[in-house]
Amino acid sequence: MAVDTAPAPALVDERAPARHLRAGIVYAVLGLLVILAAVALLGDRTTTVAFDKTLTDASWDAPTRTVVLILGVIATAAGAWMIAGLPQRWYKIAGAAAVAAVVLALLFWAYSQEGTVFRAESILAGALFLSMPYIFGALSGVVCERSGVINIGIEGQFLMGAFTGVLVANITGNIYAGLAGAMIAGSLSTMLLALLATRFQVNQVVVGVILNLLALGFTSFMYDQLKKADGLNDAFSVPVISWGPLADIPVIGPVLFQQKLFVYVGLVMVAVVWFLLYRTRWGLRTRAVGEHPAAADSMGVNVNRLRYWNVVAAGLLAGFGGAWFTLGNSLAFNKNMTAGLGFVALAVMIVGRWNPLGVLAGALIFGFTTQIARDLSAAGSSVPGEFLQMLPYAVTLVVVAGLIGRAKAPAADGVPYNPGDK
Amino acid sequence: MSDSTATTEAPAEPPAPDTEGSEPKPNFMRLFGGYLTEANSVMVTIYSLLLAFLIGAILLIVSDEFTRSTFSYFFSRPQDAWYASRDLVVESYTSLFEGAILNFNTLEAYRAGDAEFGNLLRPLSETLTYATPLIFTGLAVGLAFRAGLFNIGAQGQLIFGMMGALIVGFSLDLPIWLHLPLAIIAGAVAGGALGAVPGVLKATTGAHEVISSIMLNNIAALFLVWALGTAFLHSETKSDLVSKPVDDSATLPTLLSSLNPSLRVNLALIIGFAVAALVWWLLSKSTFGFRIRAVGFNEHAAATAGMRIGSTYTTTMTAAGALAGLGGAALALGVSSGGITTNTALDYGFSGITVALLGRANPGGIVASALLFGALKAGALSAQPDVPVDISTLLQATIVLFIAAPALVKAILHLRTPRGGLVTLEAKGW
Amino acid sequence: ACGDAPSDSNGGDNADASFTACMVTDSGGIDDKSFNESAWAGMEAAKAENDDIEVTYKESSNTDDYDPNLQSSVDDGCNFIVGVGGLMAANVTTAAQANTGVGFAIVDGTPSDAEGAPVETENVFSIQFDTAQSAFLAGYVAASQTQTGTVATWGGMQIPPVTIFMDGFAAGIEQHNTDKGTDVKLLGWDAAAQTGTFLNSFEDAAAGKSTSDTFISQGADILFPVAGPAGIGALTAAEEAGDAVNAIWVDTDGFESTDYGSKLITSAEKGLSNAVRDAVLAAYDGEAGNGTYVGTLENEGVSIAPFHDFDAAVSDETKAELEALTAAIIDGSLVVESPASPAAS
Amino acid sequence: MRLELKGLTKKFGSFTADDDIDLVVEPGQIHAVLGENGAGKSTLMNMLYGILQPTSGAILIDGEPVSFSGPGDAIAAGLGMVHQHFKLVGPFSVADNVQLGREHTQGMGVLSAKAARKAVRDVSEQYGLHLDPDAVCEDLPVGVQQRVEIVKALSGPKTELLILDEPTAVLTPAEITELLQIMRNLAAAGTSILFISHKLKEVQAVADTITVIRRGKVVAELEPTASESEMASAMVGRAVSLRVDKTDAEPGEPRLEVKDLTVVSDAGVKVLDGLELTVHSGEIVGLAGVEGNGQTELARSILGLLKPDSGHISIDGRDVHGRGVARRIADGLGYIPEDRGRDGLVAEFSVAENIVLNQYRDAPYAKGGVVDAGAVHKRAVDSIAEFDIRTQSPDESASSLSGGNQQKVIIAREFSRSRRFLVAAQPTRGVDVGASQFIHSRLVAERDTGTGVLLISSELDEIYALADRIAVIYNGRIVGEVDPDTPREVIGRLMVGADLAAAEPPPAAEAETADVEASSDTEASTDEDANGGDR
Ligand SMILES: Nc1ncnc2c1ncn2[C@@H]1O[C@H](COP(=O)(O)OP(=O)(O)OP(=O)(O)O)[C@@H](O)[C@H]1O
Ligand SMILES: Nc1ncnc2c1ncn2[C@@H]1O[C@H](COP(=O)(O)OP(=O)(O)OP(=O)(O)O)[C@@H](O)[C@H]1O
Ligand SMILES: [Mg+2]
Ligand SMILES: [Mg+2]
Repeated sequence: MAVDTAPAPALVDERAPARHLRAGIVYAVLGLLVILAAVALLGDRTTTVAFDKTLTDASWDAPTRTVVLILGVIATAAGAWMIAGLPQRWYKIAGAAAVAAVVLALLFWAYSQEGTVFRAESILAGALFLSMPYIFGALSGVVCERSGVINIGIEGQFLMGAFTGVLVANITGNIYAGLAGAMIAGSLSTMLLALLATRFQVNQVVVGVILNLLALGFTSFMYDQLKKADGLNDAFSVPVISWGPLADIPVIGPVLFQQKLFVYVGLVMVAVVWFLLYRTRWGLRTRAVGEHPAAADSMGVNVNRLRYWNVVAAGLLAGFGGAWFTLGNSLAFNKNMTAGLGFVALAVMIVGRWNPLGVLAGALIFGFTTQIARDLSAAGSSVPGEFLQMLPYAVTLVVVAGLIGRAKAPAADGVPYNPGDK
Repeated sequence: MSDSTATTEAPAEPPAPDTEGSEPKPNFMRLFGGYLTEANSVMVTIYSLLLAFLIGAILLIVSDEFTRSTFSYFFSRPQDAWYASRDLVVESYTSLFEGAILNFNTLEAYRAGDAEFGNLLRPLSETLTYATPLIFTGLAVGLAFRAGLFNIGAQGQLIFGMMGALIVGFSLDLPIWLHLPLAIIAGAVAGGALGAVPGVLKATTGAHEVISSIMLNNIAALFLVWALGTAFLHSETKSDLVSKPVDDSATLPTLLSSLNPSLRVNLALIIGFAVAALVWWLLSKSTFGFRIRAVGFNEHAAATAGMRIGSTYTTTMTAAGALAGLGGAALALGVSSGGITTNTALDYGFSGITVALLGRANPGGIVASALLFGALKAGALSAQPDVPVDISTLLQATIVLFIAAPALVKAILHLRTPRGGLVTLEAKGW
Repeated sequence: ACGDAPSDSNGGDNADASFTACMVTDSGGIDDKSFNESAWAGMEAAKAENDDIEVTYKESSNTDDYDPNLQSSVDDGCNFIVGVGGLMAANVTTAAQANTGVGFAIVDGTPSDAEGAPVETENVFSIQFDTAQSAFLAGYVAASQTQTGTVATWGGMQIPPVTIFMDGFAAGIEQHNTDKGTDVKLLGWDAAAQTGTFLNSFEDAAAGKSTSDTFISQGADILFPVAGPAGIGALTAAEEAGDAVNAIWVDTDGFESTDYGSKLITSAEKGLSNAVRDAVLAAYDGEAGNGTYVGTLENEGVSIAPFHDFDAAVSDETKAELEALTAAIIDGSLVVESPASPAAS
Repeated sequence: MRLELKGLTKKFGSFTADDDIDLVVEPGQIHAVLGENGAGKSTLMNMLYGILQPTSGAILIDGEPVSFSGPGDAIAAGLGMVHQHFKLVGPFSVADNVQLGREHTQGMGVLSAKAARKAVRDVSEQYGLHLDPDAVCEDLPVGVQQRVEIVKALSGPKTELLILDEPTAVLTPAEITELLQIMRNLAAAGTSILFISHKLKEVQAVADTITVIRRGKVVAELEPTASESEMASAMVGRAVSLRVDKTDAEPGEPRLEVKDLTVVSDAGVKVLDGLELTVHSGEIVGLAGVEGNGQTELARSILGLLKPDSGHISIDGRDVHGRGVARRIADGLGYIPEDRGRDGLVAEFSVAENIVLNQYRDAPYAKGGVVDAGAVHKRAVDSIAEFDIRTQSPDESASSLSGGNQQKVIIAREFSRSRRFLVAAQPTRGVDVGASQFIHSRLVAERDTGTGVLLISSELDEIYALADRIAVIYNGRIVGEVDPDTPREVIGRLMVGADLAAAEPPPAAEAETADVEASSDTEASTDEDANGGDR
């Protein structure tokens, strides 16, 4: 065994695989379209970027056409570089640059309309806050699916969390007790998934769909019951946490250091889940169980027990995310108030390729585009509101098709494990 | 997510002639009793329904203020609690039954000659009416399942189908034999067009069909809101957000309205049955179905055998979209022919997922579970407010839960494992 | 529903009552914090007033449920059936024509056929509201109270019962700008173009809140959400934004019906409950027939709620102007126009 | 450690995989277990290791009865196991795979990557098993993966009994030699070893005692001095011929021409690097090489599943560029995939459906887009008879067939239509003696009808038994084309990258390799490599 039979990797830097070529053409054409449109359609407009929270008077007027042209050139160049053939390791970066340039160009264009101002701080702070439910829901999904259990019931866990959060907060008069209640409710509802998936080996997608239905029926029913009693469904709000002088830093301050608890917990959880998954014994075993349960089993890991508790723990995250809808927004519970965002969280999980950092990116894309759409609509954009509301979905579609490509789920995701199976 | 066929959990036991021969001659009662205590698929379904109704009964009792109050003095007068509960449960389930299948009051009236025969059929007609779109969306999800695709986008496809059928339905001036088929086809085409998108994206870029179809659902719903506001679609006579009505020549004829005008069930039901039969034929008899099933079970082996995976994804998703689109056409040209609104589609597409899974992705099973869902919906609608709508939702969820989890039913009731093994929904990943 | 139980509290068919009034809701349940809930409150009020009236309801999940719900209400022996929502007009009309022995009412609509053409009936009572009038006053108040010179409105969905409020609100601001030479800007609704900001949801309060936050960041200091329960999002946004931002509620007096009374300058009320109650009581007396009721400032069917906590903030001058405007509207010298007004439909 | 099995029995439903097995492993003993595919060897080991629970019987360690509820208990008791079917988590690094279940932490459950890396290095240095701890397992060639498995088994805290279930199936001859030496060293140090292999020469070389299992029962205890044919007949229960009769080839016109074929993997590695190869009609060209050197990519490129980045492939004189898989199959390309479970069969389909899997659209099986079930059934009945496929009916699902019979289904699919060129990748992997004999003679018969055959096999025995010409692939290139009478060690050296000149036979063959590998050139393989598994 002295001879290492591993073929020496012959890295090829000189040639571009075919898919690079295709992507390159798409980006180059997009870039050219931006340039053409800018030349043909953009008149003498300016785009105003303002800092409304810290530097109330500061604003920056940029000549729209010039900026858009530059961005168009960047996108075209990135595309051309891909066509010409670029080293493998630059491929992702060039692609991201091209997409970012096109998106920024559109943004500059959109905000060049009369009367619209890009209020950097409000928009970014709002976007970060809006991405929170996706982060929690998708992280819950990541923990479940990394362990090999498909969790399509995030919507239901959101509802349970949203409902119970308010209820417990009202009963105890303490918002933190409410948050804990939300987490436990989320966890209780995933416990059913955990049990059915590990012990009874039921099709996990079916269980997820059923959980959503159960949660909807249960919370709606309980909501009607609670309405009869007074003071069980009053709004509670989590305080905004301001980090003293840090909060006064322009742009960064209002965006990062003057947010509600949810934002901090969300960002911390991304880091924590990432660390747990990739740097701890639990994470190693969890990923092994989701990827190749028989391998984990053969090394003495109790697959179904780990899956069970992971799914139960994931429910805590989704439940907390559910509390965002009520406690996070200072709202009382209302029937079906999660409005399908649990499914979006599911998509964010896949966009993020089952990785907490990817989830953060996906959630931010969603939060940002949602915020932009609302801001433009409020500013009286000439684009019909419905199309603006489509923005996050359309952007996700483009990002998924253009950048993310094939996302590979953990190999054993959704496959029940029977010890003794080969 | 590639498989949802019935599989046997334990290896099939080969015939064991020596034991069989020595057994005493089986008497019918023994066999029947054995059948009843065995977790075979018929009994599991029956027990699932019974268990679900039991849980539903508990929910009903808990939710009813008055009945609940009788429990507060349970120990002094337990009979109160018992009678109140019994009456509540019996009445609630009776009214669900009456709304879905047969109304006893009407039956009495009919016997007495006060009601026509048509009145008697109304609950059934409602059940079938609500089942109709579910047959289509269930097939849309089920067909994709067979190709290993999770079509979570039937909702959007149904919405597009609705719009396609509607536009042809009101904008053309044609004789009924041409107009109606064209409008129906337009629904299928529009739904198919939307369904094709996740298929094409998956085939070309590998984009996960679950993401793209969730996104398209939202886009389609918003698109409908916008479209309904445009002058082209918006009703000329009503200011509400409602579309123009389709022409009479594009309206699906009702089947039984000659008996009674309130019998709404229309031709779409028959089309649904026919399409289900067609899908069954396609899957089990055609080369296309052969390919779909092969790709769904094992895309690697299929590719090695020369089947084109990408184009199978694309065509299957297009076909699935077309099926959901037909569901949309059934709505737009049928019960909603007076004009569609933003929530005409309800959650027919999402329910289609449950219907398909419950029907084990087999056309026959899908039709059966669509009928069950239709009955639940019709019953729930007519039983309110005595049975709160949310209780009906819970009841539905519990029924599906038990049917989907035979192992659970078996464990709760301590049933025996049947000979061929437990029939269960095979769970597979994305 | 309770057999020999010694109580009739669970709302079923009361054996003692000789008159049953039934309500068929629009999509959204009877607890939608909006039309349906107000209408149901009216039904219950009628029952409270008259022991001999029993009330019940059927919820519709969409327009397809109207017919079966109306039909089963008829089958259940209802004496008077109230359909909520203009979309149900044709269905109610058809049902009324088929069941001449039963009384009907339609809220926010008039008897019409499937194509929307008016139909003469004997047994459909029509209940409508010119809420543009109350919203007009609300807009005038808003224009008088804004500090930033910018106010905002947004809707749940672009449908007449919503846009009529927004039209009236816009007209009220316009009136203030013309009369007082101010330059108050309205965000979220362009009455001329009939375009504006809509959530496309009546439930998503979180979206309502973030939309409101956006308006606040664009300088709006008075919010006028027309979106049922989703509108609560505007109130929480105002609460979080501090003293500078306030709101105006719709449909009911928000000071009473929401938890955010201290943030509400006033409300553009629509007297739906009273109108429904009166219709049921009239029907009991056999007097409903095919009458029509249009709620206006004149008959107090629509109104502007008291200022409550803001009573001191609103100047006497403004109060006097409001009274003058009310009088002008009542005597017809001032017409608040909206494409969605009952007269227009 | 002294291990004793008493009456160990395992039933799957009514099927008895292991029936009343008695077996004793003395401390420091290397105990080989032989048996046909499906004889119950792995099942037995899995019971020992706690993966399966015995239906009845007892396991005694040092005289004490033990009961393992899972592999964790077995590991704690001092057992280590190399599994026949790799138990490696693909996306994990080598270090992570090795430490799974007994992680190196720096407290609070936080992993210590350094300690894990060091542990791998230590063990691999101690035993001379070279491994990069940071390499990702799924990217490694199977031979290296096997090494990871061995290091895993040796890394237990106190491994006293090592179970090796076909550890040599995918190793190169040199690697096998080293592994056997390691086993001897371990045994000398007191470790007991249970060793399963189909390669009888290895068993002869290393075992202290041999137990033969047939149909779940112990049928013989042999001494390592027993001859190969003694062992084979004990396994099969009858005398077996280990030879394939074949005449000299009569090569005709080129049927496959591969020119300058280059394939770059997603990771940017050239897996095929300007490969050139020609196969003529009427000859079998054996492609020898250690797995993972581009064989898979070559086969997939020929079939059209993989788009080469450059180069040309001609089949039957026509450049197939732009022709899809279906077209190539229709034009007469036959293909026996190496991974039967993944690429060969749709397990849920019936035997009949699998037999027509790549012809389902052609007459007579389909007309106008409608499958003619009658024709399919008839074809299946015929094939089942002709190829002796043991199945209860053509409608039984392929998954319920044993591995050998599954392979016969694929053979039946490929061999009963007219064909110009055939790619046979690992055609007898996981197939028992009788069936592989059958497949070999069919391949030769196929050649004799004029078909060109490319035989890809990691089994040199198989190559020697069948090939008329041998091409050796290494690192995506053909590094040598030699005659079938070339000595094994030359090919062995070519397989690990030596060039042809350097690989030429030295005057005297090395003694050590010879003791394992000296063998007659035309003897059929008895070493069924069952890496592909039974299902
Ligand atoms: N997972 C399984 N479930 C049910 N039956 C199985 C399973 N695996 C194998 N069998 C059955 O067990 C029997 C023995 O299979 P085995 O693999 O031992 O066959 P074999 O004797 O090795 O045949 P061959 O010579 O073809 O390899 C077969 O009849 C097969 O159908
Ligand atoms: N989980 C299972 N369910 C049913 N049958 C099984 C199962 N596992 C193994 N078998 C059957 O038990 C028999 C023995 O299998 P085993 O894997 O022990 O064979 P083996 O001797 O290791 O063969 P090989 O040489 O191919 O590795 C086979 O017929 C196999 O099909
Ligand atoms: Mg076998
Ligand atoms: Mg084995």
